[in-house]
Amino acid sequence: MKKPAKAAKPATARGKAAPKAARARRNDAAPALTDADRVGLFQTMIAIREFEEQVQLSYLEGLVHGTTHLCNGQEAVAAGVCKALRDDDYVTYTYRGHGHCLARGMDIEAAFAELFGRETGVCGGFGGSMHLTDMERGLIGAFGIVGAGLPVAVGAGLSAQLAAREQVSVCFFGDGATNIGAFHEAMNMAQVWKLPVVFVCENNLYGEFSHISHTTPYEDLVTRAAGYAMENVKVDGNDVEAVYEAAAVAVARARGGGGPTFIECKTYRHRGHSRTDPAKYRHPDELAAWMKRDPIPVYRARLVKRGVITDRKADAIVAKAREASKAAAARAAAAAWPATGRDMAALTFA
Amino acid sequence: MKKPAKAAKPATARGKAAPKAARARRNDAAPALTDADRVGLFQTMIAIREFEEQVQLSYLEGLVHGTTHLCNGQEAVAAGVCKALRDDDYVTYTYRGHGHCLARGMDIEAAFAELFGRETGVCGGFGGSMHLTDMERGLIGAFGIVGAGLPVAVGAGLSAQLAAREQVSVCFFGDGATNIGAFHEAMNMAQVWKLPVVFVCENNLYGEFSHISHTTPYEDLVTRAAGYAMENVKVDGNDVEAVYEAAAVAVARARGGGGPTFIECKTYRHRGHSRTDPAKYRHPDELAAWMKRDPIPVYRARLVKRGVITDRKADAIVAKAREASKAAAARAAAAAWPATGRDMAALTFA
Amino acid sequence: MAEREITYREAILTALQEEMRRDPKTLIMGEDIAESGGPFKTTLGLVDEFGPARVRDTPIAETGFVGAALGLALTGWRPIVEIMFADFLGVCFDQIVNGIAKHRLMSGGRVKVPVTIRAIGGAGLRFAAQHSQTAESWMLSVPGLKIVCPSSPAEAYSMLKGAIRDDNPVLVLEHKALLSSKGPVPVGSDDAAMPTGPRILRPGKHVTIVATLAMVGRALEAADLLAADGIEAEVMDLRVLRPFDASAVAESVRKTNRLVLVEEQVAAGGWSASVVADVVTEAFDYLDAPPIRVTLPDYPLPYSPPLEDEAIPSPTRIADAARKLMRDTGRG
Amino acid sequence: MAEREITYREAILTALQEEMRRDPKTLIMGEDIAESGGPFKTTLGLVDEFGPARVRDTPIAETGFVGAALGLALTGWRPIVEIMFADFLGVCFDQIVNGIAKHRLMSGGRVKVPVTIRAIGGAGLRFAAQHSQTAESWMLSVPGLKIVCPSSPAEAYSMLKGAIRDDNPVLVLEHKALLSSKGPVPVGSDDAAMPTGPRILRPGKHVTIVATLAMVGRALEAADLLAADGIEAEVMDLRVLRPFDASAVAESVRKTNRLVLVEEQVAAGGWSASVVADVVTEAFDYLDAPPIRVTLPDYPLPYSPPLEDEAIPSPTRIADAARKLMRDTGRG
Ligand SMILES: Cc1ncc(C[n+]2csc(CCOP(=O)(O)OP(=O)(O)O)c2C)c(N)n1
Ligand SMILES: Cc1ncc(C[n+]2csc(CCOP(=O)(O)OP(=O)(O)O)c2C)c(N)n1
Ligand SMILES: [Mg+2]
Ligand SMILES: [Mg+2]
Repeated sequence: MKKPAKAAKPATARGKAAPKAARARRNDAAPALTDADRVGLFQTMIAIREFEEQVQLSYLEGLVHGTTHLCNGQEAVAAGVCKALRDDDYVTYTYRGHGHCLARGMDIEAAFAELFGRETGVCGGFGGSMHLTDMERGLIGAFGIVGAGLPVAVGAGLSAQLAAREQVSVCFFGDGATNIGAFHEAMNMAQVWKLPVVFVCENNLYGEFSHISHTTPYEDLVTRAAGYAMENVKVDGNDVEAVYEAAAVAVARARGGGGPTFIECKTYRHRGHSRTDPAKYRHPDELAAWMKRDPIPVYRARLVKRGVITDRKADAIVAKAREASKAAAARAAAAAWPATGRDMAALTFA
Repeated sequence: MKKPAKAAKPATARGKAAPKAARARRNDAAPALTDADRVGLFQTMIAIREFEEQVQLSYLEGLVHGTTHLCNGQEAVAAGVCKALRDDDYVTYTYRGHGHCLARGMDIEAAFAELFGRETGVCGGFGGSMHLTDMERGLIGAFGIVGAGLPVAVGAGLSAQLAAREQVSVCFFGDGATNIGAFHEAMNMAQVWKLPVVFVCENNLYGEFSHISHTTPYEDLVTRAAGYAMENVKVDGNDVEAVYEAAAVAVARARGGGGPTFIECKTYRHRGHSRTDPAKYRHPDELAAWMKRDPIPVYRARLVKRGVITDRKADAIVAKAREASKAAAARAAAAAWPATGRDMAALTFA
Repeated sequence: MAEREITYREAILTALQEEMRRDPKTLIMGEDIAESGGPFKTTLGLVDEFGPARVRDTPIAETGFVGAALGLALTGWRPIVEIMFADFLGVCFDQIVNGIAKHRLMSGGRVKVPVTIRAIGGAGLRFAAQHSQTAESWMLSVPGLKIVCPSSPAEAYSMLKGAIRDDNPVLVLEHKALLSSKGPVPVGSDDAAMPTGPRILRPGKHVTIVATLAMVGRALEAADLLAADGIEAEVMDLRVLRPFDASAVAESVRKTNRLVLVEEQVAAGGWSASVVADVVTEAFDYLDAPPIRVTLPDYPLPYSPPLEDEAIPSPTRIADAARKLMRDTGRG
Repeated sequence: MAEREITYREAILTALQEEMRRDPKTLIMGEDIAESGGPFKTTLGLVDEFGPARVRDTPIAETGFVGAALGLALTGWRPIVEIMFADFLGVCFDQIVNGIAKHRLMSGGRVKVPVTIRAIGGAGLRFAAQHSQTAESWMLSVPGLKIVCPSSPAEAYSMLKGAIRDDNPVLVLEHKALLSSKGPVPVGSDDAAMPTGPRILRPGKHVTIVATLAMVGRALEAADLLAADGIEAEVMDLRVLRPFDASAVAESVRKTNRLVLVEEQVAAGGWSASVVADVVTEAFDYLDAPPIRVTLPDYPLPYSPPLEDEAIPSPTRIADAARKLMRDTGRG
């Protein structure tokens, strides 16, 4: 009897497309951020936060239908990862996807209009909050079924590998999603085929209402990646620059033919799972501790301290974003409903 | 940014049934085998081998319908693991399940009759080769869908944990099955709930016709287990005593409340995947090397050398098993077909 | 036993509680069902009474825990699983259709599979295409599976109790738009047989309207509209989708000679087609005109309120279908 | 283009080869399909011509590679996936019904999903309950999905070509009992439109018999039996299961006034029920008697030869149904 295994080196797979071996930029450091980049990261986080604050207000006005899943508290993940991407990269995400879409530059009026179910919505009102899609920005799909986006991201990664344009495919998903079969199949395929896929797990400690300890044998999800002998890294998901750095390394590895990476971002959602959830299952102390680590004020303080931004400038960014969200929501709310009585055949089939 | 993870200690899960902490016989050695046990292991392997040789003959006579998946070469796994079990333990297995059933004591005439589609079959002719079931022997199901038996074994393990009779649930599956989602969900649940489940992976290096290197990022599947922080062990699956020892340790751990274990048995099937497969995808040298390690002659030689058994006795065991298989097959072939024209409602619903 | 006015949600909870008290071999598994009582609060408080071993939060792993239910059932338990949205039946489909439903016959009838699968489905709440399906059409053809669908608190209560006691796999399809609806329920009842066929909710002689789940209420509303025109509709709740038996509908049609079917699924492959096919066989000479099916249109359900509303059969559309039938048969 | 007599298996292979030559954005994925050519040898040799990047062996991970097909399709590829046995559609069901089929409409019609799913199904080979399903009934109700089912080499060839070129998700259900059947195929044909409806294979005036896949051959055999009795059966191959359109069947019924349907699925929730429902709507006054459906019985398929044979519709059962219809309508 031999010793129990801890992890293993990947075996060389036969019959797969040849990796672009030339530039294996594997352990390179991330390209350094300029101060302008830093302000950009701050702006992105603010844009997401203000968008969702407005969603919440619009919700109370009855403009948002069904349910919504806000990402307050997790903005640093979307902002940091998307900063490391090119325009022609592909992204999949979930019902909790507003942040990812905005970080990729989705037009906020079209986003609001979609949440409001209007004709001018980014999906013409057909998708709603859980299904924002925007192909022009590589936003290839929001998946309402937990885990379902991961195999799709693997397909986009395979597409990128075959096209040899050094694109990268990123998928965002939660801690809970690492328990479902689709996660496993996707991780395995990406690793066997050495695909340029970056798996970004936003570990916010909860599924809907259940703590990770109910559903997963440990709290550090990088352990999952060890099971595929996949490169992996654990990062403070509330530190936007740390997220960016981890993502930049992973993205460079993927572009260089070095295969997939699993990034675990430790983070927390400030609100409940969805609009009807008061999140009583969380201890107030836990919430309070995480609120102190809110990625936005933390980063703002850091930028101010480092002299990258003044308080006045920061306030102006917030005010501008708030105003933009408010104005966009107002325009979206004034937009027409989608026409009824249409023949939907052309929308169903191409 | 922190270091990449290799593996992790399981976190304590909340809200699960309390493990029977009293007797954590975790790292105990396996109960030592007596010479009688050794002869028994040999007999079991022979019984399986001779059964399947007869299946092959019967096949050529047109008695076996559809397809069959033989386990020649892998007998040591079924024999070794089942030796470590109690009568009231539960077992799930696959379309390649003749060995597991026989090692648990399934009546060979009823097994033949099932393969022949006769009324006297262990499932009345309804199941066939891929679906041998025998509840009285804890043989709760053969699954034709790859991976499907694993969650079922987890359920039986949960059943055992709740019943607190210290039963154990074992599931047998192949290397290829570790790529499907059901595997992942089952492994995770068993580990979170610390269930008495033993996962026995028969790594015979191939799915149907594809080598493991096409489908899995490494060849040592114990790495999979590391991804769940699950106890695991790699063992020579062609060494029946090594398999027994590994299984006995895992079974004792499970009975004592110590949770699940993943056992990787390195083995090889002598024949093709199923009856129509000439297995041309394997290099003749590879096959030859493994044929030299055929678990049956290897063990026989060892037993003879140690004086546990004489050549004459061994020959007699083989002859007896061959005769028994032949006779059982003949009786099965003489049995009636299941009656047609019946109302099947009572067979469909209880 | 006492008749109480409770919600559909409470009816489900009460049935679970009563059956779990009655039989210590019952247990329930699902996502966020223990301390949190489930996203639709149909299991609220059960964990306090029965403990976390029998009211069990699962990982997000429907294949895993539905498959585990089969293992539990084969080894003496009577598991109940909750599928949070019926749409998610897709991720554990194999375990249901190839595993749970077939295990008994494949064993030659030698095993029992007492598994209850509760799935909460249905449209109308602006949950869009992946969270609004009742999804029964996927499984109408699955031999070995029983499917029931409660349209009222009393039905939710008795069907669930019957399903739990049944020794076979039963899918209980609940409707999320009904969860807060109220009605009289005979709580504490020990009589909990599975329904064997449709129930007539409103007798009538001119046209038979058959519906399930949330469409039952709309069919009753349509009957009110029709009554104003002097048309007496007989409204039937189909209740049982598997094993499928339309003979009670045929019987009603022998009286009314007209048939409208209201289905919250698309027309192709839905139960209404099977009802029509069977009624045509059994009551061919009694049909005065072709039955009309009022169903979802043939595209995935859109999110936007006007688009969703347009898609779901309304009382007006149902009444219009009945009126058309009256006209087509020269009674309009 | 040249008409050649080849097998259904070769027809599939030829279609794949021609379309993969034609469009470099096509690729095929599945289990053991590359060097080994697939368990049913429908991809034999493709890897030699197109290489392992475009003819790709996958892990046993149907959810994984079917989901990957969606990702490929959304980013400019035209993926084909092979599901080794149609029964395994159950393990990737979610990706098909909630993902692939809905993605376009959920995007407001802004994306295209050119995915072809080939699944090899069907009974008759003693493969028992988990390896014998054609399984189309699971998906008849799935909006956004197209389903076609070839009954001959020529159909296998042209449907598959049409499916690959189609910009939408198409499930091509092939039948394993037909793989070695031979027929003329217009190989090298550049005309590869998807079929739009049924095809009449044998004209007749007394009764319409509609079938799919392996049942088409049996329907034709039944027609021979009937001809001996002077009954002229019109045999139609339904061909397209989604989008569902029974109007061509209704047209035939307007001529024959009698309808028999032969389906290798159980009756409940199957396509034959949908055909009956639609034909009743469209041709009510032309039906002289209720249509008869000859289907699988309502239990999972048994392994034993006599039990399997008993379950599958036979030419005799089909002919008997037609004769009964003749008698019921006073022409027997
Ligand atoms: C297959 C499936 N099962 C269950 C659900 C219901 N559900 C939606 S979100 C969610 C929790 C997901 O948790 P996690 O992956 O951690 O993501 P988070 O919501 O925390 O971002 C659940 C159970 C679903 N959408 N899909
Ligand atoms: C979900 C599913 N996909 C594909 C198959 C077809 N199939 C049957 S056995 C097999 C290979 C399994 O390989 P492995 O798990 O290594 O077991 P082995 O046959 O080597 O014992 C495949 C692909 C199946 N039965 N189920
Ligand atoms: Mg989470
Ligand atoms: Mg194998």
